Amino acid sequence: MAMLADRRRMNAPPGGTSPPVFASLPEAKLTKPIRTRNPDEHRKIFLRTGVVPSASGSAYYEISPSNTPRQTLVPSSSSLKITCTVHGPRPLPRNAAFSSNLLLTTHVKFAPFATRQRRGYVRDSSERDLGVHLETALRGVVIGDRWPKSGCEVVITVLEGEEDGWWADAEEGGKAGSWGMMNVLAGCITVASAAIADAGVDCVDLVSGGVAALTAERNGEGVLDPCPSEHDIKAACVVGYLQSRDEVTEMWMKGDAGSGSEALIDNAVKAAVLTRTVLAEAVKEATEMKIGKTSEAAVETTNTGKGKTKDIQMTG
Amino acid sequence: MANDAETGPGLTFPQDTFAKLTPRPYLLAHLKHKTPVRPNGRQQNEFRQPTINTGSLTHSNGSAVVRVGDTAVVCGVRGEILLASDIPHPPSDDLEEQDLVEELGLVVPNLELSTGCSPAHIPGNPPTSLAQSLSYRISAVLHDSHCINPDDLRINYTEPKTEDDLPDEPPKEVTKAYWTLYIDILCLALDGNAFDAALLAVTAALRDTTLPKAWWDPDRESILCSPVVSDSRSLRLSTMPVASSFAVFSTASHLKKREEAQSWILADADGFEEELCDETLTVVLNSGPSTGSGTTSILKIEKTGGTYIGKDVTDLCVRQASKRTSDIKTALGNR
Amino acid sequence: MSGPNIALPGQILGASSSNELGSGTHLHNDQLCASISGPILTSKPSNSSKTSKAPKLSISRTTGNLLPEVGTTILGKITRTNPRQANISILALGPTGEHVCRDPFPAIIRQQDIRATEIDKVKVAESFRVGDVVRAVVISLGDERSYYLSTAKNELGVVMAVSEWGNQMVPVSWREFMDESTGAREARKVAKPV
Amino acid sequence: MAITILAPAPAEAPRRTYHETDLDTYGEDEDEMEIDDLPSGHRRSTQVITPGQIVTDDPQWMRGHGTFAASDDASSAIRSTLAGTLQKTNKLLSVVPLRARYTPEIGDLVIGRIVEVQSRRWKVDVAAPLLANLLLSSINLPGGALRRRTSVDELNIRSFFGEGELLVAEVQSLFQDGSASLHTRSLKYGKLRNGHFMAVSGMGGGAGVVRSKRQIFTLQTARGGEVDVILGVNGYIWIAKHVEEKREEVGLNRLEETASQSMYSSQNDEISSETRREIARLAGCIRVLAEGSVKVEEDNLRRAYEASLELDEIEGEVRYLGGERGRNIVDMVLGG
Amino acid sequence: MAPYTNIPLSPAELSYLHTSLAQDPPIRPDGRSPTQFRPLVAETDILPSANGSARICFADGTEAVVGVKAEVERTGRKGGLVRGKEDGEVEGEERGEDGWLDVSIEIPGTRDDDALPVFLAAMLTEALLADGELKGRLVIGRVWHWRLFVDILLLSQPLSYPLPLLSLTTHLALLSTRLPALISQKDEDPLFNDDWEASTHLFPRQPTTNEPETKPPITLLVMTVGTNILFDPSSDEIAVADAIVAISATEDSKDGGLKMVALRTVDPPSRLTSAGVPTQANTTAGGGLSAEETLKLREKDAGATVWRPPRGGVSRTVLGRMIKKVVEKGGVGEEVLEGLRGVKS
Repeated sequence: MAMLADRRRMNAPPGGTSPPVFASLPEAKLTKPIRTRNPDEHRKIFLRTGVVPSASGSAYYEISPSNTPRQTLVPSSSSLKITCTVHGPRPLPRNAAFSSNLLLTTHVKFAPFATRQRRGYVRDSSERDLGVHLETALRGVVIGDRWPKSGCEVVITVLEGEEDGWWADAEEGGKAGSWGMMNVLAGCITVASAAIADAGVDCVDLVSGGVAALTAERNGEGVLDPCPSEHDIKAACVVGYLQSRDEVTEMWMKGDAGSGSEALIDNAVKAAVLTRTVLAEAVKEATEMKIGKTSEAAVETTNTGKGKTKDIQMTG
Repeated sequence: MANDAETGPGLTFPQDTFAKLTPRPYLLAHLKHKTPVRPNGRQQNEFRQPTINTGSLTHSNGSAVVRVGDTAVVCGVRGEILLASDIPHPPSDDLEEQDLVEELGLVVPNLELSTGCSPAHIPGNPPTSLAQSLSYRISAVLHDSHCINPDDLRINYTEPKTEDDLPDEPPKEVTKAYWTLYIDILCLALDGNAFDAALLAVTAALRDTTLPKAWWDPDRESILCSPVVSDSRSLRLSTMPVASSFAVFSTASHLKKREEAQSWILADADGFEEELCDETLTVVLNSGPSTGSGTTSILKIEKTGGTYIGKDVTDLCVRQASKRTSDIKTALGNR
Repeated sequence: MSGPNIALPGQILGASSSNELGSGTHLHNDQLCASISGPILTSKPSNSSKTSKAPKLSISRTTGNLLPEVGTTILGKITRTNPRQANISILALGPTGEHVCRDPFPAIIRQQDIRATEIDKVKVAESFRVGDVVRAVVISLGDERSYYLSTAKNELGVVMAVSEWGNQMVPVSWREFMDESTGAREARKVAKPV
Repeated sequence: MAITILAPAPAEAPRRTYHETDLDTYGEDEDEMEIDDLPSGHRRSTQVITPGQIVTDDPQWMRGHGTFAASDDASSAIRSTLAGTLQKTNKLLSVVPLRARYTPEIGDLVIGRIVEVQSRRWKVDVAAPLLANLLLSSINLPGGALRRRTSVDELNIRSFFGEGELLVAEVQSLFQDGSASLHTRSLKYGKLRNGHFMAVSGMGGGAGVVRSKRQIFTLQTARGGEVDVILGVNGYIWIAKHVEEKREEVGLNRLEETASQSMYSSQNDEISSETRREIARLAGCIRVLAEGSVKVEEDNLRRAYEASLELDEIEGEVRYLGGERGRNIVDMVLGG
Repeated sequence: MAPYTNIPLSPAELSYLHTSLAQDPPIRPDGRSPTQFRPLVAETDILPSANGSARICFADGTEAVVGVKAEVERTGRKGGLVRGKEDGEVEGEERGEDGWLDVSIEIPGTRDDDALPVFLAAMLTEALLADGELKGRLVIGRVWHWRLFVDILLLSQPLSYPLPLLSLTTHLALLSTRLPALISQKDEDPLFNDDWEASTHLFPRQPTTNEPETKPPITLLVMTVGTNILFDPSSDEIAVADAIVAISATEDSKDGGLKMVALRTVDPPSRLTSAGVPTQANTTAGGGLSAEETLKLREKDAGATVWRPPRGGVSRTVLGRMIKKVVEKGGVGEEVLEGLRGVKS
């Protein structure tokens, strides 16, 4: 696809390029992946805070692909890799009006290599939409009135995004449903909550994301944390869930759930409860590390403080 | 002067506070110390040791994550297909084979800083001039080093014999398409010297790149690829460019005579040092792809600002860069 | 590390009736809850305060204070002066700048807030110069841009200054700094050493 | 039924308010303006003039607001710059726009909303083209008139009025550019609380609030006790529970103290459901008056309120005063 | 009307509104009942050059126009996998693609890429695509398909959250949309009958009654204050909402009732309002409390006497009740659809 020439970036060759089209070869043995986890089991999540030292808060979130051996160049099941940095609370820009609350803004961007279809550098509407969802999830959590006159930017880069379906199915019906976005949103909520906690911004609770789906293959029975390539999803729901208050700050549900919508919401909450344990663990660990560091640093300053003083005086 | 230590309560500030309030004197005090050591604990000519991880991105043909101190860079290489018939101005026949990659624009590197990697780079804005210049410099290094072999990027097709052909003429092979490599570099955390880290990530990702087997399907009139891993082949890098950057910290000011000014060369400056340095030097050395192979040549010397770096200093820097290059190659060779 | 008891945001710390609200906590449904992650600190009620008999629970902020508040002592650098006020960038919070700000907060010191006495005679130009490091206290959140600061106390004012010749100076009186290499004296609102 | 959907109807002819009926004879003849017959003063013709239209070429008239003289016309011709009605003041002809922003005049009682807090003054939205100013020195400070304005007040400026807060004030003076300077130095002015805000169009054209005998009055409602209504000349309206000032109980010195305690408070008093319902009813009455192109002023509002109660008795209680019920109320108000 | 529409309400107003709406039954500022919509004027088929169109306006002057245009497009293939002949290409029902529906929203005073229009467009799109029926109807053959452009224009400044208005207008416009009848064979270059009378409705109708057999979904905005659930909130009401949810529902072909096809929470603007200061902590009278004491006082007050922006989210029970109110038999959703049935062109 020919992109509009952007003089501030290196551009594709003028002829335009297209992603490779794969032939279905007998030796490739293309089989749709099958879910091996239990319906109420979440994929393993890796979450760590404090990965970007120059930011006020940061976190990294990863779900590795479930099946290991790879025979095809295109992965059958996708993985999720998200980094989040939080900048703030910091002074508002010069032209901003007075605000008695913390102004929280979110920004979600996929890396160009995050999905099977290469993405551009300018945010598209689905990325903006994700940003709005995330903002809704987070604004209810931070205690904004404790941070007058300040802003806080939550920046998310999706390094690897969940697929919307199995790639070999994709030619039929195109990318239907964009179910992968829902997993990405749940990841964004969790990773942002960790990064905000890392930045030390007051929150009423940790907020964790959870996804559940109704699939065609299991009649009526829902699955937690659906991996879109393994299912034929009929309806799905994401929640941003505050466990200690039993409240939902963000919910996004779509598809034909019929009468099962309530069960679907409950399942999404269950998934969020599972993610929360990982989230709480990561935040706690990071806090313990920080306490260790500050007490060490305190000892160090008292020792070296005088020495440094001399150094400075020598320059006079 | 000893009693001055007691004159101000301000003088018992924690180190971080000192660095923030009076950054220049703080750095100067460290460098003038009897045993000079930089605030980050490094020696003057000491580079940060990189850690390199390759192949972690599933949707890329090749990828690398490079961490140099608190600077972290991810690079993904993605191959897409450029049909020869789509090229508006086909290259002329007398084009040097090695210039083909540049002429057709088959390598498209872009570096993105607006990822929230530092408070100064908040997304939502067009690329800063720093990001633009880094993309351009990386592109220039890739083209000038001719590290990518154009043959690796060709998708050829042997045309079947037609009746018009002379019977003893060999089958005609034509290039139906080219692979175009999109090299997307994201800076995830920035603490100075983005260029060295970015170029390292690019070379590591290119070394990791495999392209699927591709052929021209005359029925569909399009290129098809094989999804089988064993059919794919790696990109062979003919050379390997490695960048080593230096910054100059100087006490020169308009209040002082030039002779009184003192200057220090700092290898691989971090974010704090970069803020205080106006003069920089980057040496890009080009050598054979593996450890100890081929001769090392100077591909580029880039210098900006200031007047301190002269012939001797350049010489010194090149020597340090040479040592750095072999270190990097060892680090890369291990994977 | 057998470290202290760490609370996470949202964690219930106890009934609000039996615990006093401290920093880093909030109330929800009559429960005192943590709002940041960090070690729980319990302080006994002080005898002087009649209102609170319950122990005060607070969460210690591992990141340090993040924003200047009214009453916070700050360290900053003068960026501009005019006859009415001095502009200053807040760079660190706390009397010795324990917490370094990632981004500078803009602030001003009005002419009448420089000294406590003889306010009418104070001149901004004889109190601050661009580049001076100043200790001051926040007296108002101010307008949409600047915090308002005051140096009208003995221990507040310029703590570090560079002379016209670019040399570090030392304070020699409550109103003067001296460049020791040239012997020149310059007027400042000097912070009294503590 | 949750939803009422109406078929589109052609725009209704503007309704004439009852005291204008005696003007019906003017402007019947579309082509000719009967300027001479138009009474002087605040009466207007009912005929609409459009921009560029020649109002008159009789040289006896002077050009007023909303008119201009085109260079290629005869020197005496006066053209309109607006869509509006003609108003004559002695020999001065001006065109009053059908719909316009409020133009402040000295002495107007207005309701404003704080847009911006500066170091010594506030910028206030009063529905005028430009923001009005309210100086720190133009407000009543707690502690009475004797209290000195210190620099401490400047630091605390936001605790008097913050962004978004509402106040009732008087236009004290006008600047060159037409923007207003306000003051609240009277006990009847100041911060607004205990009620509901709504905006209709103000002085300047169209239906809405007009200058009248009283802009502030108290209404005895059927079930909700006394309710204060403040009709800002700029079209901003405040309807609030009437709070009795406790004058008798405190001495002269204490009076200032109690006044100051609540003067800049944003804390509402206890307001019963009945009062809230009556406030909503009054708001509904004002809305139907405005939508029915009837002037919003004390008499009309009282009449509309009575009408709404009457209709409740006849047709059963309906809380939402829109659509059919609204038109009935307007008819009853106009019917006198 | 006000020139500065984005100034927040004062804490006293917010507090008054919130307590009024939290009463049982709620007292809405304009006297409506919790489920009552503002009356609106609606008509369809107003744009002769579009395949379908509608217009709705409120009494306060808010007005929306929707035009639906259909274009023929060649079905393309992007990347992915091609199945060889040996696999035996599946000759089955062609499924439509999400990308064939193009919803764009224009709101005065916002840019195309601002959050509001992007969010609204995404919400309307996903409701329309939820059951897959609409996009299935866009298939002409293996090679050709219809591409549907739904252009939604808000003609006035948004005085309140414009979602219900836009959704209802879109619903009417799609209901009135017709596609020309196909003359050519399935996979040939398409050729159409230019007789408008022969065209078919995008949402097929019963030949006898001319009643639509299926209908596009509607999206309703529902908000809560305390335990009360309010429909079609005005901007004043939204300003104090504890939670706002947009719920899309459509007729269930199975039992004739309604089913939910999409739900999204909307960030309530109340979270960005400024809190009031309790009289006790007001510093204007001199003296006053320290910053810490004021904070404590506000925290303890928790919005009881003065306004405080709501914290946290909404409970699952309340969410469940909101969904139920929309989709239940005889619920608000059915009433709205019933009301829209009467709209004439």
